Amino acid sequence: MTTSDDVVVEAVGLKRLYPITKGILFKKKIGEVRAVDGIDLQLMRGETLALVGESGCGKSTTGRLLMGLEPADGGSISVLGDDLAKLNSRQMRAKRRDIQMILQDPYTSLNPRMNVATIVGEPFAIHPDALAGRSRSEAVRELMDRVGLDPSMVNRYPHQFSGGQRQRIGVARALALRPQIIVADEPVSALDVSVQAQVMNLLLDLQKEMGLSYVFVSHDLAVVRQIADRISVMYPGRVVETGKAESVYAAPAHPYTLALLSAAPIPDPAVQAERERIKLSGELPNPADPPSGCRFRTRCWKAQEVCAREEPQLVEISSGHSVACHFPQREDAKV
Amino acid sequence: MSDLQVEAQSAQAAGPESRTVAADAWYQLRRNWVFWVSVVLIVGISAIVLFPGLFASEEATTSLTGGCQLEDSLEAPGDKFLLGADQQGCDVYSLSIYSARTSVSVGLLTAIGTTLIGSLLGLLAGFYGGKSDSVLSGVTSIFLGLPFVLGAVVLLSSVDLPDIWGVVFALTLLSWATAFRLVRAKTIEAKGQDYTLAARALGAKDLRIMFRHILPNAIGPSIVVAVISLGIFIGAEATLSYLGLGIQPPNTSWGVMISEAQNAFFTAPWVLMVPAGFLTVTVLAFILLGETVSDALDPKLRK
Amino acid sequence: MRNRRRSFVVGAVGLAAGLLLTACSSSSDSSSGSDDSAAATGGSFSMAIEKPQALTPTNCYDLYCAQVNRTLFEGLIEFQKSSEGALEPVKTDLAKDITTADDGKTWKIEINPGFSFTNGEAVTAQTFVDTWNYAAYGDNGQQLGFVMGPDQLNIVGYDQVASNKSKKMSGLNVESDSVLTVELEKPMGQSLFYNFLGGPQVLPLPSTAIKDPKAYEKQPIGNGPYKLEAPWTNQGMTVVRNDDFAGEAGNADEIEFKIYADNNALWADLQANELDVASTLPQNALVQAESVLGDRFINDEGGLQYAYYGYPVNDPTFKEKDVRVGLAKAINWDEINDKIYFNTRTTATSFAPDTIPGGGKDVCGDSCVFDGAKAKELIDGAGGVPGGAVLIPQLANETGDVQKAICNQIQTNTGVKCTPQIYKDFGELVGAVTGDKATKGLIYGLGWIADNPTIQNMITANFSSTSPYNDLGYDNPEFDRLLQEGNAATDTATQIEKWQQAEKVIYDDFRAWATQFRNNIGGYSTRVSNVDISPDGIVDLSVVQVNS
Amino acid sequence: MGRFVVRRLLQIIPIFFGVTFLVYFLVSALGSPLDTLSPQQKRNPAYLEYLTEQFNLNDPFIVQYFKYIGNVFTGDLGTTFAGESVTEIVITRMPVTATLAGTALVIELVLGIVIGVVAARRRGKLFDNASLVIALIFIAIPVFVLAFVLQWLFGIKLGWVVPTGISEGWPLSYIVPAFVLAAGSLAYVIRITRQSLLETLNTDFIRTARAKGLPAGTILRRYGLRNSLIPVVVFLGLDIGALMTGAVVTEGIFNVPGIGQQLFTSIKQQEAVVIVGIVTLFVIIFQLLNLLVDVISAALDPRIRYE
Amino acid sequence: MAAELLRVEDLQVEFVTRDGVARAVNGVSFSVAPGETVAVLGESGSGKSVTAQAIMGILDTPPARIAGGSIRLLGRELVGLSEDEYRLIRGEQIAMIFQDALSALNPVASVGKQIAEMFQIHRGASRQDAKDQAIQVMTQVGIPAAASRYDSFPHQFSGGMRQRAMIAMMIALKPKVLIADEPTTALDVTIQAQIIELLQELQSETDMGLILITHDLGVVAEVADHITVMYAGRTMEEGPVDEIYRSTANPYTRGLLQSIPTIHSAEGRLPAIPGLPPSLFALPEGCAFHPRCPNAKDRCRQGEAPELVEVADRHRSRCWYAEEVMRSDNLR
Repeated sequence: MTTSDDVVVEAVGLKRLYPITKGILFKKKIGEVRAVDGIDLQLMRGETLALVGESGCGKSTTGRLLMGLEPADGGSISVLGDDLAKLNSRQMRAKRRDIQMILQDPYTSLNPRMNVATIVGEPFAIHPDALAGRSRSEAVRELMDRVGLDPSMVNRYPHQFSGGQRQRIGVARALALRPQIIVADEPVSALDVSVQAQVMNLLLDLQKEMGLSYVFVSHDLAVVRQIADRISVMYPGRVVETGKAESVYAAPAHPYTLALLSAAPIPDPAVQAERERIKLSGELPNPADPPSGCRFRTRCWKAQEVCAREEPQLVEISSGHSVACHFPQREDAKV
Repeated sequence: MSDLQVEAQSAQAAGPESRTVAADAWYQLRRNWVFWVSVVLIVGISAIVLFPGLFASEEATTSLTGGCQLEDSLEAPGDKFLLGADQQGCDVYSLSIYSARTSVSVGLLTAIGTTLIGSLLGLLAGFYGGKSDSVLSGVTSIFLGLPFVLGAVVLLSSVDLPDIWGVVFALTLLSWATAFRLVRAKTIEAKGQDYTLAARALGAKDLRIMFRHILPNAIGPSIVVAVISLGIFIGAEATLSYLGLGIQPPNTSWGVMISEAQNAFFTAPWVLMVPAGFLTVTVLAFILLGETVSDALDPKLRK
Repeated sequence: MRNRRRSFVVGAVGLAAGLLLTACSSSSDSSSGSDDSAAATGGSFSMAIEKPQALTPTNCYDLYCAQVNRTLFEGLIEFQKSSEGALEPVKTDLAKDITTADDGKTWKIEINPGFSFTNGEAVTAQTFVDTWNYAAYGDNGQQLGFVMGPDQLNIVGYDQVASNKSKKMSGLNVESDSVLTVELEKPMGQSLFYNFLGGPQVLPLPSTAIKDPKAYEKQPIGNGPYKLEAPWTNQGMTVVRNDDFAGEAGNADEIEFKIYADNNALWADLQANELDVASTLPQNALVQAESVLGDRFINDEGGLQYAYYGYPVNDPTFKEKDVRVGLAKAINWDEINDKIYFNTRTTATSFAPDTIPGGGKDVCGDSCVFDGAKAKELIDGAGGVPGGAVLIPQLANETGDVQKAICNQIQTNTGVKCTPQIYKDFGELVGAVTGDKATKGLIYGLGWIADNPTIQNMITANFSSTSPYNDLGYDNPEFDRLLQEGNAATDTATQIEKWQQAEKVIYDDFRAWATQFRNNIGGYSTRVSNVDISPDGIVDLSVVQVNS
Repeated sequence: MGRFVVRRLLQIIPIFFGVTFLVYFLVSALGSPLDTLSPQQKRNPAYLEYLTEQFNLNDPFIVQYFKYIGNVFTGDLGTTFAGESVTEIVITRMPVTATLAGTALVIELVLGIVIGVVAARRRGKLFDNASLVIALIFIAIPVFVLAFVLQWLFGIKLGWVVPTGISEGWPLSYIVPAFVLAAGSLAYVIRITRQSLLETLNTDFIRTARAKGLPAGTILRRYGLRNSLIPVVVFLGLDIGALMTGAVVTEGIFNVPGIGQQLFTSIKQQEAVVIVGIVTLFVIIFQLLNLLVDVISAALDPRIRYE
Repeated sequence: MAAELLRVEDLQVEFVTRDGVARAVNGVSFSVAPGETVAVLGESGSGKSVTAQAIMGILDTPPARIAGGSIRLLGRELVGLSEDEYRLIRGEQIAMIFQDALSALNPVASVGKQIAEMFQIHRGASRQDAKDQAIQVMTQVGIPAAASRYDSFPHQFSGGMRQRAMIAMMIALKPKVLIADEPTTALDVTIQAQIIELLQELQSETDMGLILITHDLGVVAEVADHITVMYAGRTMEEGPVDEIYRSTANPYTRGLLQSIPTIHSAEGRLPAIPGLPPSLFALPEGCAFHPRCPNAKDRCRQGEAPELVEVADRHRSRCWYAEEVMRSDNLR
């Protein structure tokens, strides 16, 4: 197992609250959306941590908090040993060379007015020392090559590429500064299935070659399965289950994880026909007004009176596998 | 956009020949006769503005060199004066040609001024939001709340600026708010786009994000609007001249000519109709250009 | 139209400003040549006016209220054309006698009984005393109260009232219901005193006007041939015949005054026969007025206004008289009159038109005769115009046609560069010639609207060395002396002669010359006849006949 | 919504102060109103003193401004030199301008939307291009030229209407000036309607409506128009402000005794108090109209929720 | 399976654009029987949505037009029907739900009214009557407190509820055939499952035919009876769902199936289909899929495209080597 020296990102008690204001002349806060409500994360060198959950659960916000793109309202984040909150803006910029991001929508994440050379070369414009003696166009061509794009296409504009190619451009841009950590926010969810696999393979290859650590944000447990070493399942603002991937897939302990796995369709009619699937009723609670106690209780078939009263805390149920539930699933649950 | 279009487009996107927005627009414009009419007109007007000597003789516009004899007052169009003479006996055609520069300059300078000021402030307000946005937007409401003619009257009577600069100043001050709103809205839109987020993730400074990423994406519509306003401003100058507030003699502009021509409108309509014609055609050319270009550029309307 | 008083001049052909002090012209003027002997009465017609600032006579500062008040009020003096065509002040039906026993220091005014306001209140001596005290009282804020004060009537005790120290001028006394006496600070000749009594600001006001001026202003009550039956509005007002009027009654039953903000609108209505009488026309109508209206176009010479140009004394540009005369001779006023004004002005050869007693003579002579070649010769002979360029002033609200034409002619004929120079308002223009930073090469030009029909009034303000309005800085002791001698003369003929001599002095110096007199122009519809504009710009509406 | 309205009303306050201060400042920069008096008027020291008192001319500028504003809050917009109440001028003239602007608005609305809809349905065809060019010609012709030409044509040449004034009442006396007033904005209404309708017709919910089997007319009215009218309403709301100022020229030429004509006269006479008074009023009306536009937009589009 | 409800035969849809004519749909055939679910599968740009819109008669014409083939609904030919006639069929006999319910619902009309409209326009129901029926349908599709949500607007609904409302609107008149165009793509997994279940329930209640347009092979596996796989406007393979999954006879289908990650698949790389779908304006010679095909041989690269050949009962594939592919080891 990894030692604590190998922790590249650590978040403790992370919070992000968006105030809800009201008022005629002077706005006063009447409440808040608790987008991220006290979560702990650890990312080890070279591993992939997947943040999984449905839209609105706070997983993307967490990604942006880790990137320092939004200020945390509570808790701390340390990236390679530096507390993000304590960095000034110059240091923060320097930190960008260590931690980078791949965004979900390949159509909006590339500036339509810039050609590929400019987009992929922009990191070097911002951090000229990252060129390390190469010319910028050399560096850009290298990156293009590495992500599987024809370097001769550097003068084209984003709209001249397909979704998968655009996502590769986004990956190239993120790699330019040779970061150690990449936060990938739903990198393949906007892509067609066939292309999805191409991009996932690219990410896997890159990780192997460059020893990258990924925080992989996704709603799709099937995709996550391919890449994750560890998984944290989120339910509005909270991590409800976290553990090694094999362990979570093999023995999901939280009813929500169970339901997510169960809802994921399996492209095999034979298997589908036999599966006993758990269908959750209702929808995600409003994060501005979460249910008392366990937030999942409103949709949980196991919910009892204690769930409304007491919020369950993450409890380790096996090595490295924790769950926040009053009635965790037993080992033998099958999906 | 319908899925149908997405399908058609993504199918195209795969091919190397897929087009830029500009290329698409150009394709559409190429087949639009209105666009070509406006282009031809603008080329003609530009030639008149830059080289009036090619079209008319300056001598016919001043009494120092033999033009403008009072005895020719209100001479009808004919051999001596192609499009007639005005009350002072000046050749209306030559005068219109030599007035073009002032009128177009007012339009051009005002369009540039409003776009620069409006865009810059709009960019700042949209990007930084919060207090600076509230203050700037408040100031904008004040200017938008100030009726145009009134504002111009008050400004032009209280600010003593020479010739066309006064008019340009007043028009700019009263019109920058439109560009401001447009750019601000576009900035807010662009600011929320992922590519801006990506730039921030790379550690780009605010200035870089504003000018390299947001501005190029936010300025488009305001440039189209600037083309349209260029025409509108030329017309506005004429209105101010009509109210006796615009360009002052000895400078001359179409507005000044029209204003002076009112005297003889019913008996010598050419004195009014010729500069009014030049003015109308010029204004129309710019508006048509702006309208057709903006129509062609609007992806939401594309089939 | 506040500042138009002297500035109508050069370009403005729009509604001329108020000829106030001569507001009433003769209602008994039989010389106006009404050819239908069977004077038709009855009917109604409309007349165009601009919106008056106020109708209350003591606030009546423009031609339009003067025109309306002409129908609503009967004063003490009105003007009539003499046999020579000059305007002279004469007593109205209301005034029985106006006399002085001490060479003009104290005046006794006796009025005829039987006149009353349309609300029934009788017009008595007390009425006049109250009205005039009211007008003079500072806090009442009446614009024309100054007529009782210095340089004007100069009634004893005015200062006290104007400064709110007293409510009553000690020089005004009621002798009886029909007699009042007026004591002046300085003696005044009869014709001048009569002239002052001809203005609307001395018209009688009923007591309600003084008690509630605001309500009164909305619907003034007068003592004239017509009365206002409803409050006036922004669209205008309608007056109907006052059947109780003791004087000569008006012809029409009803007169509607339509308010126009823009003369062009007025012209449009006149052409469409929607408007019956107009005593002004917009510039753009002049060119076609005659062809459109035919003999219904009024274009009468002899308006009591002149335009002039002058050379500021302290400007070395105009040191040489040959330069001054040369520039004057370079301008063809007849042609300007023809092409720019369409013959609605008359080229002037003196400062007084022939409608003023002693006016209409050629005082200028050769200097005012256009001769381009001679002009150039004179200027070149004098070594050219220092600086080589001159400026012609133009007020911001003028169209500038004349200035352009003048400059074109100066440039064509003499080669001296000439540019119109625009001034925001009257004050700025005066500043440009009188201040320390006087503009070099500026040919000063304004105009004058007569306060009363005398040569003295036409030349004193602009050229007397003691006048605060002598912007040119003209200072010739000879001129001052002749003017004073004329003022003091008791005999009218001597008086006129002295004034004419003074006028001649100005032309000899050629510091200034009158360029044009403004004609009174207007028109009327096919529905009315016997429309005539008096030299002071007022139409006598009582005699207008509505065609049946 | 109620809160929103209150907040917007409160927002008008700083704008009101901003604009009035700006205008008052600029007008004051013109110099003392007494400067515009002719020398003969200045002969009356009592009158000058009265004016000085009346307009607080001896006070520092800022004091003058607040005294003026103080009066404005009591409904007193000041008086003219002749002592006429500006408030009264406004009250008597406003209905005329409102009628004129209202008529213009109706012309814009009806012609603009009808032509805009037809142009959208025939996008790129002759009607579309022709309506564009013709509408834009109306923008391009200076309003006073158009006014003269139409006045001459309908008032004098054809004699269908009285060339000027409002003697024939509504609608005969208002129709030509209202058209002149509306002409400039008409093109915008056409363009916005057309553009917005085209956008709407390209949206997914129109396709849904077709899939539902709704008749084409119903789709256009219930789905297309209702959704496209929002930008039109926003434009028209702002345009009322423009119409009222546009009235300065139009009312002058057609001799319509409205507020614009008063302004025309006051501008010529540099009567500062009237100008400031009317601008103040326009600003308030303009702001209230903006508010109204927001409220109407919210009514048309339930997605817009203020506060 | 009883009689056919809908039969699409050799459907051809062209897009006439300035770049030339694109065959968005090129000879697609399939049929739907009562209670049957036919899945039309393919990547973006494969022509599946165009097929759906062609069936509904809501293609944007121009630039699209039906260039050939026939669409028969209960034996009645729909191609060439006038707009007025077609309109009466839409919503009544055949209806369609869309991917993004938020943009597919009129934002300014209340959800309830948009549903009630169906009864008013097609059935001439009174306002009140339509409302009652609409509320009933809303309840039927599982919108809680339907009566009180009748006046709510689409933006006030959650994603799942909006899709339910959409379904309610489209099944209101109990159409014979319902086309669902990517009905769950925009939704979260747990909601997806709810919607799929709802569609299945409705189908079993009314015995309607369901055409499911999707790119999600997982969903297909769950609900479809019959599959049509499209690529570049053509049917690549079609057949009963089990047959397709068990013995794939087309390399494209196989590529798709293999590239899908599942919760049961192993960690690490998946065999992805290399390359990109071709432009419809520049289809490769020969088999359109050959540039991406691992099995491509010379024959595939030139000459005629392969025909759709029957490889088993009701199972057809467009591949020169269909039998070979079928025989080779299947992934699952």
